[in-house]
Amino acid sequence: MARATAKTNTEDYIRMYTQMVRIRAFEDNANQLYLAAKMPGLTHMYSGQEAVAVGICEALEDDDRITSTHRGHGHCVAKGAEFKQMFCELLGKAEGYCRGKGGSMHIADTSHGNLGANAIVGGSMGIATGAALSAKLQKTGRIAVCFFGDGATAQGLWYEVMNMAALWKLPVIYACENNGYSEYTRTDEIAAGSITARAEAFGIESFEVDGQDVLAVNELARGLVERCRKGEGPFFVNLATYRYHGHHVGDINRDYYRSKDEESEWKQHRDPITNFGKWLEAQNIASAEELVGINDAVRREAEAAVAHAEAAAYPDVSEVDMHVHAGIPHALSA
Amino acid sequence: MARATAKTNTEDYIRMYTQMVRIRAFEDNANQLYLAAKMPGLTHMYSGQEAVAVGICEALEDDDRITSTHRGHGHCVAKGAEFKQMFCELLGKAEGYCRGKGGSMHIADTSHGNLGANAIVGGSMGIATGAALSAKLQKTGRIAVCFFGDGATAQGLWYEVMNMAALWKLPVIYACENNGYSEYTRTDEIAAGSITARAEAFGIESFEVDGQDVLAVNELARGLVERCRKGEGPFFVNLATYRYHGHHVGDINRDYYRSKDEESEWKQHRDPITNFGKWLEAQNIASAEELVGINDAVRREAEAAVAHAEAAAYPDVSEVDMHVHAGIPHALSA
Amino acid sequence: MTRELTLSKAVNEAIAEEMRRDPTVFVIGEDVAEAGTPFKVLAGLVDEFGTERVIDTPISEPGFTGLAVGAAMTGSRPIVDLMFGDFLFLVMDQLCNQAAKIHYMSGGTMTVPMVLRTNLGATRRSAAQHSQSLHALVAHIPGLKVAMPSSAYEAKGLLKTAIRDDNPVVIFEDKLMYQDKAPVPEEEYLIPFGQANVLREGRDITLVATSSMVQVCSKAAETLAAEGISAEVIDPRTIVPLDEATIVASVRKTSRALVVDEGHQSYGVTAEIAARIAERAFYHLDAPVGRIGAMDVPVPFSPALEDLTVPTPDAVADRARALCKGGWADAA
Amino acid sequence: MTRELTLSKAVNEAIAEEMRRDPTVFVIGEDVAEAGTPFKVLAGLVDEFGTERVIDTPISEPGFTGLAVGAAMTGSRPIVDLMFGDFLFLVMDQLCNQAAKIHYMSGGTMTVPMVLRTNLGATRRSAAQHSQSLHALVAHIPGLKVAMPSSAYEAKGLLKTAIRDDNPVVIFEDKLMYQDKAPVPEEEYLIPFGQANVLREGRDITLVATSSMVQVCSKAAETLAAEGISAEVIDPRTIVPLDEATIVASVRKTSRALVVDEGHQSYGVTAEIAARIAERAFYHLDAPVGRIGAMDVPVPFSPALEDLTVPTPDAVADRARALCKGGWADAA
Ligand SMILES: Cc1ncc(C[n+]2csc(CCOP(=O)(O)OP(=O)(O)O)c2C)c(N)n1
Ligand SMILES: Cc1ncc(C[n+]2csc(CCOP(=O)(O)OP(=O)(O)O)c2C)c(N)n1
Ligand SMILES: [Mg+2]
Ligand SMILES: [Mg+2]
Repeated sequence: MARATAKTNTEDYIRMYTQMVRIRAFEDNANQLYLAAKMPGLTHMYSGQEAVAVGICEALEDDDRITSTHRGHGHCVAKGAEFKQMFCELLGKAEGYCRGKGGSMHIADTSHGNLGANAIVGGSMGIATGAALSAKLQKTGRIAVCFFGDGATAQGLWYEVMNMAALWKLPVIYACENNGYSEYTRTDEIAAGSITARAEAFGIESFEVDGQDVLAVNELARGLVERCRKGEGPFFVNLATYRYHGHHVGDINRDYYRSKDEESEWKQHRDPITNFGKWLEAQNIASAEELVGINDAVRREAEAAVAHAEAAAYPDVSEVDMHVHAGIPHALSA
Repeated sequence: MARATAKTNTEDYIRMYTQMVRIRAFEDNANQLYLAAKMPGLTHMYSGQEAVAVGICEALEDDDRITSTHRGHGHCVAKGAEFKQMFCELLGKAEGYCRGKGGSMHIADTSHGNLGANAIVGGSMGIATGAALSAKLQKTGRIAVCFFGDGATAQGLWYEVMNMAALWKLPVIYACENNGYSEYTRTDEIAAGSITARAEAFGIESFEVDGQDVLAVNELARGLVERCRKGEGPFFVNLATYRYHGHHVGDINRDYYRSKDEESEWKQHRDPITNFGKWLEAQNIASAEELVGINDAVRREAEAAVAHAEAAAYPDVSEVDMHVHAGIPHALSA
Repeated sequence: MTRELTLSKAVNEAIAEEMRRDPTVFVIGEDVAEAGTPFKVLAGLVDEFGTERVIDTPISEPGFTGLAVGAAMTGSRPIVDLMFGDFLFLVMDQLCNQAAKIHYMSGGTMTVPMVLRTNLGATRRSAAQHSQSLHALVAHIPGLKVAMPSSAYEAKGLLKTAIRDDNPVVIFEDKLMYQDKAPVPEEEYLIPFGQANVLREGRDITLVATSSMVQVCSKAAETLAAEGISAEVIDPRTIVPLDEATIVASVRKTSRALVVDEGHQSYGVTAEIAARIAERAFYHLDAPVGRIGAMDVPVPFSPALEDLTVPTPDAVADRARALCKGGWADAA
Repeated sequence: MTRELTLSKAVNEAIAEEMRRDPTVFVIGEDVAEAGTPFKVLAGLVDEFGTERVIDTPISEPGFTGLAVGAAMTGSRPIVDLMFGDFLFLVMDQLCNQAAKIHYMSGGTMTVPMVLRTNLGATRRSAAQHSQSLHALVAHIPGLKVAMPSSAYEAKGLLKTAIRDDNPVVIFEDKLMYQDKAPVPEEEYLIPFGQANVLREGRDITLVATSSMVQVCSKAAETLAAEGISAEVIDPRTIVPLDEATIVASVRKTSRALVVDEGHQSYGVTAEIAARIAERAFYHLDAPVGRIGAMDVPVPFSPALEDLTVPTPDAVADRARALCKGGWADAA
C-alpha cells in the first residue's frame, strides 16, 4: 500500500530516511563519547531499532505525546529533538534539555511532546495512558504513544493501565519494541504465552509488524493514529526489532547470551536504514549520491553538536536545589 | 460425571453439604454479632459463595496450601478450621487463631494450610504462587490454591505471578470467585475484555464453571489438583457466583448499584446449599430429615462457639509487642 | 459567615469549589462516583460533575496513580482518591520515582500538579493493613509536599491549596475525624503551606502535634492547665514544607518540647521534628525533647491491644508533666 | 586465616556458604543466574547450584518479591535480589504490608524468613531513579530488620546472619563499594544484629555513620586527629535493631555527636539517631547533635551537581570541628 503511493511522498520518505540516519549517527557518537570516558554514567544504544521510532513518530503531530524508555535517544530524535541539547544533556551540561539533571535515562523534550525517558522499566506506561486521558478530558485531539520493550511487558502496571485505556477508549498506542532481549536474557525465557494475546484479552485491537521496515511501521501507525483521534483506540503494536549493541554500552562480552551469528544476520540483512536506502534508490526517489549526501550532512551535524556539548558549561552549583518544587526557586533555603 | 459416581461417595457428599452449611451458619452468626455491636471492625460475608470454597477445598489434602481474601471466612471453614478459634479471632480474643491480632481480614489457620486472609485486594497472589514455588523446590508434592475476587483481577500483581507460574509450571490454581461486583461497582464496568482470556494469554489452561454447583466445582478441582501434582499446572478457574450480603456488613442500602430482584433471583433459584440438598434427596443420599439434622447440629455447634468466644478472654496487654519479630519475645524491650 | 461542617463535608466542598473554578480538575479512584467512596466523603460530586470528572476505576492503585501523573503532566489537575493510606505501599513507584522527581529530572520543564488524598489513623479495629499512618515515608522523598489537616477547617483550606499547587501533594485525612464537626467559613479561604498554626499559647512546654494528635494534645493541654502547667500547642499543618521557625521560636520561649504524631515512632515524623528542635533550640532547652509516636508494632486487631498502640491525652499529659517536673532525668 | 576480598566476592561467598549449609536457601531476581547480576556479584553461583536455586525472573519486582514471601512462609529461605535500591518503591506492598506483618498478624503462627538484598549510594552518575538510599523507609516499618554493611567483612557476616534470621531482613549494599577490598577471614563467622561496631575510639566527638558513610567518617576522623580532635567512629551495622546503648554511652563520654547517613536528611535515619542521642545523652551534651544526610533533592545526573548532594569527609570534618569549637552556636 505505502509502496504504491511512493512517488507522491518523496519528502516524507526522505525525512524518514534522514531521521533514521540521524538516530544512528547520534548513537555512534554517544557510544564514542562513552568509550572515550567523556560521558558519565550509563547509556543504552537505540541502534538497530530506528525504523520503530521513526515509523511511528512520523505518523504523529508535533503536539502529540510520547513516553520513552531507558533506551530513549531514538524516540527523542524521532520526535523532533535537536542534537545540541541532547548531547549537552548526555554530558550533564546546563544547555541540555533537562539542564543536565536528567541525563541519558531521563531525557525529555517537552517542546516536541516527548514526556521523557524513564529508568524504571515500564515506569511510563501510566504516564502515557494518563496523557491520553488528559487529551480525552480536555478534548485536545492529541494522542499518546507509549514506547516500551518486550521485557517491560512483565510489569503488572501494563495490565492495569491497558484495562483502563480499553474501558475508557483512550487515544493511546502501546508500542512494544520487541528486540528479543531483556538485559542479558532472551525474553522468550521470561515471557509465557503470547504478548500480543495479553493485550487482546483486554479487548484491545492488536497488531504485529516488522519493526525493521519503516514503511510498514509508518503505514500501520498512520492508520492507528487516525483511528485513535476518532476515539477508536487504544491499540497495541508488537514490533519485531533488534538492538545492535549490548544492553548498555559496557555490555561487550555477550556471547553467553547472544551469538555473533545472530547479530550479524540482523545487521547484514535486516538493517532498517540500508534496506530503506536501497528501496529509495530502486524507486528512484533518491540516488545513491543523494543518500550519501544526507549521511554526510548528518555526520557533520552530529560532530558539531558533540563539539558544542563538550565545550558547553556545566550547570552552576546553585542549580542543585532548583526545580525540587515548582514555584520554589531553591528548595534548601525555602 | 460426578453425578454418575454419586452413590459411591456418600461420605464425601455429606461432608460437602455439611461444610457449606457450616459456612452459612458461621456467617449468619458473625452477621448477628456485628449487628449487635459485639464484633469490632469490618467484615465481609461469604454467604452465597459456599460451593466455591467447599468444592475446591474438598479436593485438597490437609497440607495443601490456600490463600484467602478479605471475604475469607468461607475458605477458612472449608479448609478445616474450628468455629471456636474462628469466632475468638473475630472478637479479638486470645484463643483466636491469630491470638486476636489478625481479626476477620487476616484470619489464618496454619494447622490446615490456610496461609491467611488478606486485606490488600490481590495481596496474596504472590504468596500463593510462592507457596507453589516452595512446594516445587522442596519437592513436597503440595499444591497451592489462590482464591481471589473478580475485582482483584485489576491488580497488576496477578499478571506478574501468572507469568512466572506458567514459565516454571508451578502447582498453583488461581480460583477467581466471580461474584459480579467489586465493592459497590459491577465488575463488568471495570474489567475490559475477558478475564479468562487474560489467563489464557499467559499459556495457562483455563476453565469456567458454575460456582453455585458444588459437584461441578469439586469435579473440576479434583482433576486440576491431580494434574497440578503431576506438574501440569498452573491452572485458572473462573467461578460464577454471588454474594448474598452487601460488600461488607454495613452495606445495607445497595439499590443504587444492585437490584433486589437480582439478589432474590440468585437466592431463590441458585442457592448452592438448597440445590445440593435437593439433589442429595433426589439421589437418595440423604433424607430431608437427615439434612435437617445436619443443619441443627451445625447451628448448635455455631451457637456454642459464639458463646465460648464471647466469654473468652482478651489477650493480655503484654502481648501487644509480642510477635513483631520471630525470636524476640517483646519488641519494645529488645 | 461560619457554619459547623464535618471534615467529610469540608473535603467535599473544597473539591466541588475547585472543580467549579477550574475545569481541568478531576477526581479519580475506586468507587468515588455513585458510591462517593466507602466513607461517603465524595457523595454527590458525580451528580454535579458527571462521570467524566469523577472517575471510578478498577482496583488498580498503581495504574490510576500513574494515569494521574501523566494527566497532571499534560494539562489536567487530578485528585487521586486512595481509599486507605495503607495502599500507599502500592503506589510508591508512581508517586516517589515518578511524580516526585519529574520536575527536577526535567530541569523544570515539566510539572506534576496532582493531589493524592488519602488517610491515616488507627483504633477503627481495621487491623494491620487498614490502619497505618504512613506520612513519614512520603515526607522523606524530595519533590512531594505533605499536608496533615487536623480539623474540618484545616482540611478544606489545605486541600484547596493543594489542588492549586503545581507540585504533587499528598494529603492525609484522619479517617476517625470524618464525622467530626468544626466551624468552617462560608467564604472562600485557603491555608498556605509551611505556616504552622499555634492553637494555644503557653509558657512551660511546647506540644507539637500533627493531624489526629492535635486534638489529643489540646486535651492534654487542658488537663495540664488545670494543674498549672501552661502548654503551647502547635500544628505544623504541612510537614513538607515544615515551619521550623515557628516551632523553634516556641521552644526557645517555653524551653521544653514534646512532639506527638500517629505514625510509628522509630524513623518517623517525631524524630525529624525533635532533632531539629534539639539542634536549633539547644541553648534554651531545660529538658530533653520528648516524643511520642505510635508503638513500633503492626496495628493489632484486638481492641484490647489496638488502643495501647496510639498516643492518648493521658500519655501526653504524663510525659509533659515529667518533662516539666524534671522526671525526664530517668531518660538518662 | 584472612585474605582480602572485594565486597562483591564477600557477598558471593556468604550466599554460597549458606546455600551449601541449607538446601532451602535459594536466590531469585533478574539476571541473577548466567549473568550473575549487572554488578556480577552473583557470578558463578548458578554453576554450583543450578537454575533451580539461582532463579532468573521476568522484570516483575512486586511479583517475585511476593513469591519470595510465600516461599518463605512455606519452608524455603529465599534471597531476593533487587537490582537497584530505587526499585524498593515497586515492592513496598509485598515487603511492608505482607512480609513485615505476617508474623504479627498471625499471632506468631507464621514466619517469613526471607532476605531482600539491594543497594544504595549515589555518585555513579545514574541519576534520580538509580541512585537512591532508601533504607529509612523500611526502617520505619515494624517487623522488618535492616542491615547496612560498611565493608566486605561486614557484608559477609551480616548477610549470613540475615539468611539465618527467621524474619524478613532488608540488607543494603553500597554499590560503589562492590570492588572495595577488605580483610575477610577464611573461617566462618557471623555478625550479630543490633551490636554496633566501634571502629575508632575517641574522646571529643562521636561520629555515628552507616554503610557508605563509615569510610567517609573514618577519613574525617583522621583529618581531625591531625588537628588534635579525637573522634570516636561508630557503625551501628543494623539500624533495626539499633544498638542505642553503645551510641548513647559513647556520646555520654565524648559529649558531642554527629550522625552521618547517605539517605536524604529530612525524615531520614539521621533524625532518629540524633533524636535518641539528644534525649538519652541530654545531660552530657556540650553541643547540639549534628547530622548530615544527603541533600533533600532528587539525585541529579550532572557530575557537577551530583557530588554536591552527598556527605563528604570534608563536610563531616568541618561540621565536627564546628561542634567541637563551639561554632555550632550559629545553629541557634
Ligand atoms: C523496574 C526496573 N527493573 C529492572 C531494571 C533494570 N533494567 C534496565 S533495562 C532492563 C531490560 C529491559 O528490557 P526491555 O524492556 O525489553 O527493553 P530493552 O532494553 O530490550 O530495550 C532491565 C531489567 C529497571 N531499570 N527498572
Ligand atoms: C489494594 C486494595 N484496594 C482496595 C481495597 C478496598 N476493597 C476491599 S474489597 C474490594 C472489592 C474487591 O472485589 P473482589 O475482588 O471482586 O472481591 P469481593 O469483595 O467481590 O469478594 C475493595 C476495592 C483493598 N482492600 N485493597
Ligand atoms: Mg527488549
Ligand atoms: Mg467480586
